[in-house]
Amino acid sequence: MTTGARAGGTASILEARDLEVLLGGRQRFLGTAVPPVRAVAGVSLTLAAGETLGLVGESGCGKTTLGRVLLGIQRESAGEVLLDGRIVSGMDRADARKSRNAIQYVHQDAGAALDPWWSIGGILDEGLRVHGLGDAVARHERIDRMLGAVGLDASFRLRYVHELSGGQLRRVALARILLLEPRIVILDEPTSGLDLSVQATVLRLIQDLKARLGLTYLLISHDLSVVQRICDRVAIMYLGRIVEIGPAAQVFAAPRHPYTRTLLAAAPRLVPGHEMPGANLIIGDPPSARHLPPGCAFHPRCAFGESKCTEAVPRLEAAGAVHEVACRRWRAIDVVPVSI
Amino acid sequence: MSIHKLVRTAAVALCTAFAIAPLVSHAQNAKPGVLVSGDNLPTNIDPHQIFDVPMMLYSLNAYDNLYRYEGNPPKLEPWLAESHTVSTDGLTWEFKLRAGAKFHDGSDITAEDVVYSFRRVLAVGKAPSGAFKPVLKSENVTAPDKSTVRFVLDKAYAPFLSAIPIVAVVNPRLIKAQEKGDDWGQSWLASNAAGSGAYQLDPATYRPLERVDLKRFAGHFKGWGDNPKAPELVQILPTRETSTRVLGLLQGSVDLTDSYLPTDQVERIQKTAGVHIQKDTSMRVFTLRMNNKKAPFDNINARKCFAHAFNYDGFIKEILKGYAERNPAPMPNNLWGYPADVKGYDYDLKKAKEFCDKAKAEGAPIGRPIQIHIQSQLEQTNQAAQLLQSDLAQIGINLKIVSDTWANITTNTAKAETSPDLWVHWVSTYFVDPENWVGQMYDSQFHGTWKASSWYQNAKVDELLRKARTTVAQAERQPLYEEATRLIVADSPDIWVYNTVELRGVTNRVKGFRFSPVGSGGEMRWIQLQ
Amino acid sequence: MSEVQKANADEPLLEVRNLRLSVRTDEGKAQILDHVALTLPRGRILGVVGESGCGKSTLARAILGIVPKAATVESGEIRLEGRNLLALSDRTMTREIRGRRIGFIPQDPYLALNPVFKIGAQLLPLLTWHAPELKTAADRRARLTNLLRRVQIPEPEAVLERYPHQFSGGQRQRLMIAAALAANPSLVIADEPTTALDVTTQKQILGLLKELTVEFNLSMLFVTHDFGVVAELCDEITVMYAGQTVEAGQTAKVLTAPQHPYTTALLACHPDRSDALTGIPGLVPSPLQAPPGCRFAPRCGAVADVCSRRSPKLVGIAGDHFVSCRLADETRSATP
Amino acid sequence: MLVLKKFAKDKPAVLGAFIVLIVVVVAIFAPLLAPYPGDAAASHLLLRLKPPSAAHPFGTDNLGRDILSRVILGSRGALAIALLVVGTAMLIGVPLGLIAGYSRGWLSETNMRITDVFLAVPQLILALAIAQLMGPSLQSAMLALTLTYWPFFTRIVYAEARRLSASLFIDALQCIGAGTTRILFLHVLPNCISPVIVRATIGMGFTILVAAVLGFLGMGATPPDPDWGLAISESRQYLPEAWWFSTFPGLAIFLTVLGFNLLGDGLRDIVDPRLRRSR
Amino acid sequence: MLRFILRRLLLVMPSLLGLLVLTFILIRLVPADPAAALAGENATPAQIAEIRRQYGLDQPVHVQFVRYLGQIARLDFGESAYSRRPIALEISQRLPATLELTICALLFGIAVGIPLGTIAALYHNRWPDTVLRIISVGGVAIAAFWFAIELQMLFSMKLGWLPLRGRLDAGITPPSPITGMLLIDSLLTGRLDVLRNALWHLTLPALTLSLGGIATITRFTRAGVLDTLQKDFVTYERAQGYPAGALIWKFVLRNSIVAAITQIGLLFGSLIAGAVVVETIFDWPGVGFYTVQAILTADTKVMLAVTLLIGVIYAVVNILVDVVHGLVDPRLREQD
Repeated sequence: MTTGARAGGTASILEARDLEVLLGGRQRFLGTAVPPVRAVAGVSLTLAAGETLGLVGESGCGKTTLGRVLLGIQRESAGEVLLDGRIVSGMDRADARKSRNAIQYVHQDAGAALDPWWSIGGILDEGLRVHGLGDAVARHERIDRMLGAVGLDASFRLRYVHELSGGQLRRVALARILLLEPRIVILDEPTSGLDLSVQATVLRLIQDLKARLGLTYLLISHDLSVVQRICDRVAIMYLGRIVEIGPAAQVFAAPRHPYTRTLLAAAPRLVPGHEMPGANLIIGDPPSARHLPPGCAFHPRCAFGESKCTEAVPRLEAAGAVHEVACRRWRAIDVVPVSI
Repeated sequence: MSIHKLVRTAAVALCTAFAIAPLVSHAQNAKPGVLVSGDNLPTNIDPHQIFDVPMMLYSLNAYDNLYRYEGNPPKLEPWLAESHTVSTDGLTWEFKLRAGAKFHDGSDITAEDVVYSFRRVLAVGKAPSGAFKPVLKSENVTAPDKSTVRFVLDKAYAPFLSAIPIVAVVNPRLIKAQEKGDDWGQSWLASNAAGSGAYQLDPATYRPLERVDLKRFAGHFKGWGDNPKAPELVQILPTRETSTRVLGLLQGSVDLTDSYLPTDQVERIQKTAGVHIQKDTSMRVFTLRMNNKKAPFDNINARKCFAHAFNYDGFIKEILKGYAERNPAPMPNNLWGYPADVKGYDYDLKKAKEFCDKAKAEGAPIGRPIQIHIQSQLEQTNQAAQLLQSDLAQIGINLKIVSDTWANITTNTAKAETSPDLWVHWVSTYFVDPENWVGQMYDSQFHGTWKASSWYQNAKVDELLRKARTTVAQAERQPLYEEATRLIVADSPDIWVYNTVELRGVTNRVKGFRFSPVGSGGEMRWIQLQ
Repeated sequence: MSEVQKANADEPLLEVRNLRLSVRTDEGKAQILDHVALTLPRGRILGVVGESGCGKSTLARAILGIVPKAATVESGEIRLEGRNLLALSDRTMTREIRGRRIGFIPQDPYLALNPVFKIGAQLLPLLTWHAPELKTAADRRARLTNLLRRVQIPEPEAVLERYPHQFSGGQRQRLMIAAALAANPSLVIADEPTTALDVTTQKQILGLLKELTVEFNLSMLFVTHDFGVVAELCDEITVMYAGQTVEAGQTAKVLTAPQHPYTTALLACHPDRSDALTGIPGLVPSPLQAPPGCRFAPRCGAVADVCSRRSPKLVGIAGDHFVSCRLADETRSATP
Repeated sequence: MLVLKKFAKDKPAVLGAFIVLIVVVVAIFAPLLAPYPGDAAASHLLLRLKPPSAAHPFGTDNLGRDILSRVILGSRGALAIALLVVGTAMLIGVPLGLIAGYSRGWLSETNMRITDVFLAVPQLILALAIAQLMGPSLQSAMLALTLTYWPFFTRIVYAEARRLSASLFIDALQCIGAGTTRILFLHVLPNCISPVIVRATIGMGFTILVAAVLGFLGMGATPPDPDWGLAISESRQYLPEAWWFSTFPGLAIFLTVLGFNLLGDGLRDIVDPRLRRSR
Repeated sequence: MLRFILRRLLLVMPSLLGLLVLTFILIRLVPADPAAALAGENATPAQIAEIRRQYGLDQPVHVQFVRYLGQIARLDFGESAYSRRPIALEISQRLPATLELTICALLFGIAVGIPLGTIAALYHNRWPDTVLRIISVGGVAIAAFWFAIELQMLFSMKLGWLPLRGRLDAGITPPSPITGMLLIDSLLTGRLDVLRNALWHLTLPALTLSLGGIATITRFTRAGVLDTLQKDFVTYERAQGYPAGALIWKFVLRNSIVAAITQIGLLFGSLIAGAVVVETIFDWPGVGFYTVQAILTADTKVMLAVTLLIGVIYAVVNILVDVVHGLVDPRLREQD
């Protein structure tokens, strides 16, 4: 087991140890057996109080599944989850969720995550009722306050989901979660599908709320620009495994893992006429988690891959004080500083 | 995109689809030598299993009997038998067979075959055995010689001779080859034939309740000299709906309808050239049965009240357009044993009300909803019920009509408790003897059969009927039946409405049609096709 | 090259002028496009950028002549190689323009291929209709397989017999690119072709598009909301806001020195640029009730009275940089 | 409201709503509207089978009763059957569907297998068999129709509940820890009510139709009920002379069912979630 | 594929068993005593009891059921209590008539419904759509028995154009059955007179029966086409210059029909149920007619057999629908 990369010295409030998740898989009656998919394979990480950890990867890499396991809504197949040092894994879904009330989750598609039949006021009230927080008057006040805090006002109480814009829906979704007074919030692609101008305000709000309420964020995203802007640390996932984890500034400035390099090179950046080095690093399409290549899952696409890469799955190893990478050749690969 | 082109394509597709329906004009299809009858068919065609009006029609053509009813009023005539004798005690009956009669397969009809036929009826034990089972044991049917059949009855049974035509003579050689276990070939004969009748079944074309094709049997013992124009092929194609059946007649696709034509259709036929109505008085009494064991019909005044509440004249004149004869007693008025002096009940709501009040005073629950069961397929039973219902409503009686089926009703009449309050049906001629009517309807020993479903009980009547049954001479029996009938009418156990005038639509190319109340004129061998 | 073509060589391949388009809705008329203008020189890649609902996709459809039934082009001109497309019948558009002169690359390759037809059955008919020079089925097959090979699809022969769902997203987009090029068009319109793809795949596709433009002597209209992609791919850029063209020019110039307040504000929202993440106050106006005058006025930091009274015109400043804003008008009038 | 506006633009649906309204009003005031309210049960032998005239606009039937009156009076029975049958079927079918749709495993499986069994027999044949079993009457026809109609609701609600239980907002509710009962009755049920209403509306028409078929086959209403199907059945003997006898009750069935179906069809378009969600 | 069908067949078994239990329980509860009916009109209670014993009707219900299951496993449905013929034979003689009727009605419904539905969708919300919608809803709203009677009244009774009843005129001897379907048999044997006569008899019943089908197919085709028209690939195909005819009648329709196939499958089941009424009215000697007779006479074995038969037909049709689905939509084919 690795030590788990920590943000320097701060106490960890959430820790995952060797998490593994198998999804699906069943023997169909008279049909071919469908093997389960290893959506998360041996992931360990810690979340320090007050930090924002970015979880980055392409679609299908298992980042959302990992988030849902940490939340307790998806059961892990193996491994442990510790909240405040207490083991909160290994129970059934309802109990797991209950014991992790301090963690809340904001869905990617905020509009679809709200019941279209309910008014915004009702939706916000419901969370409080479920958790038995306060009487009617107190709840009313809290909701009004929270609406203000996310940049809406009390008049939104009476409105319905279909009457709100994408940015407003994100705010409502945040408000609903924050009313439950979580300490850790998992934000799943909080700005995907939003326009640039709206995205900026939402990101701003997320940052403001964190400061104001002392939150800890796990931010799941594929948008490197966003992650770089607001995360303290960043973990790069590829096909169910974390391949690199470290402080955002270090990872973006000096990526160690070939995949990280590829990703950074591929992301379009707002630099006119800028040509990233390393476009040639990418080979082929990302493989499916159903057909994992042996050894390092990235080696078939890796420009630095060699036959030895197929032999064993590389483990995370320290590549700096708080920087870890899972590549057996990271030292050998010439570190090209990536300029942004 | 070019919408017009799409519409055009679609229009073409539509037209093609409609063109599948060929709107060719209807050709008349009267074929020389083919007679198409619209009569109903029995549920299967084994004459020893089924015994009802449709079976009579079939078996009269496909089979022969020892004696047979001919004419109207029906007279018993020797058929396969030349003559018979009966012992003075009425127990031993001997029938002398005519020589030279042959089955369809060419074999001779012998006394042994007749014995087999009767034994089979008794062994199968279904409807046709009803008249024989109480008085005849299988081993007492014997053939002392090749042309004599002897029956020894357990006790004297006067209607025995009248019942003889019930039994069709079958060919044991064919049947025995098809027996399954001890089923007496029932499964096989249900859709095949083993007879000697004037017409021979083509089993390949037989479809239960749908179609029977009968070919003329040239070797029939009666010979065809008397009728050279007899139909070569008789097709029986039942049609469920009367109006459809009549239309078939009008269009010429059917030569004969059934004989129960509703009067509304009669006018239509009469108005049309090329077809006409064959009108015959029958022996078929339309009866509304009351359950005499169930309140309020256990009260004679309640029964009389209902008897006075039925609008006999209105029903006969308006609904039946006069094509029926008022028949105020259970016996058909054209049969011996019918008391000419019996008056019956008339339609008089005032009297009905009086009887009703009297019954009420005696504690009869006149006010309860009373159910009348009709046969859903027979519109006239419905009309009669509705007519009675609307009249009863005027004197404050609530009659509810329940649509029911023959199968259900006859099941339910097995017990007094489950027998309907009232139900509607005809009592047809199965054998021409008062026993067919009053005997089986009002002798309490028959309780549990549908015919006795009024659960009538009168010791005096029982005695008269039983005596008449065991007396051989008709002259002695007649007064007994007349007396019993008078008593029954006085007790008003049921409501008797009319004796049927049978109305059959016939195309003009059909001549020589002979009606007999037994089988409703279904014997085709007399018909001459023009 | 013929004389005529030579003479026209300097003329832009595609020119849209004054295009106005409205859509009838249950709630009234929506002015989706209002005086849109753009110019696409030959051999260049033009990025049309804007936030959702700004009308950039409608513009692409208007050029192709496939606007929804409820939409009406009210005025304007769309000139492709000198022909006004708006004057052509739907039939002519189908026969001579779409698929033949203009190739189209759709937004979502997952949804844009007909799922119940084999690739060959979907794409080969295109050549029957639009590449009449290919006389035989074998020729058409050869052309298609060559193209597929060029867009780096392995086993192109076998691919024709496969169904769309048997391909990955990146491969599907390659198929779409091959289809767009099948009939040798002069213009390719790409409507957010990489939005549905992962960044690594996006990178490959963008690279491929760039190569092909040169190789096939194409001009490309590239519709996107992603400034990063524009920065990487496009030579020229046209920024749209609420159905209007607000700024146009060479990519480098516009991105480094935006002249329109909207462009400026929007670029400031980009996480790569902004530290403050301020956003733009207010909401995009509804096309049902477009504000009078400049449509950006209600959200603009540099708004003046005149903005809500007069619609600004797209005027050229500094060579081929065009801006539609009162400020530009003033600059121009201030420096005669 | 947008929904009402949309509905008003949908001419067939408005036509349907209008017909339904008229039928309901006629049913409520039937005894007042019928020219001869007594003809529900009375018979007038002298007036048999008269063609339409001023006194009897729809003619008279085989027992001399005014067909217009009986058509008007018949609307009550038709509506009552439909309401009772559809209402009861909903009460049975909706909860079963909810449970089957939201739960997993044997409960859901058993539930749906039973539903499938009922759905695998054509409704009419099952209803005929049940009506025969109970003895032909209006009550047994209604029971038969109810017993055969509930699976339709179960199916719909099941499908909706399945869809909803996979939806994000239900997932979000689970994420904030809401209980199953709360989710089921406060969120899943309201969200699947629209298709249920549509089905119920169309079911009203359908039930009227099947009840008429049962009446026609002698397995439904009994004489002298002014039942439309029964009237058509009785009329067959008198065709084609008494064309009015079958034509008007048939038209009454047609219009009523058409009304409900048009209304339901219109509602279907309106409650289409794709429409509801579009802004 | 074979495996897929086999699995579907096995999965259907529990449902069929449930169906058997259900119908058996229902029918056992029928008050009408088949024994009494069998015994005939003059039977005494003792005779009835004898018959009851003979037929095993006196056994406990579960014993009767198990015995019945055993028989069915040997495909022996027993004898009809009335006609005394093997039920399997009776059904096999009648099934072709019903299939002929329902298949013709279905084909007619498809031939008319699909073009109508497509037209309605193309004219979405305009008058042809409105009219077709009212007609298609009306088609479902018409009571088939009433419509049949009105048709009979007009075409047979008044005009005399079409026959009233049956499959053939009396006096026409059908060719000996090969398939049992007159249209096919007459073609096989070259009996054109029979073919004409049979078609002519088929017209009214098939028309009546297809009414609901036309309406349903129109409706679902309309919905399917509308749905497909909104799909991205239609936009793409238009943008790539697919000619309108090919686009609608080939590319769009094929996709739309995927949705309609399920409905057509369900429709086949409801057509068989509808055949009960239509066959009764037109004296069509099929299974529906037979069913009504069995119900009216409380012929329990026949009722059980018919219910089972219809259940099996349902199941087979459902499996067929899945197979056709797979043929039309390649995505489903591979999910196995």
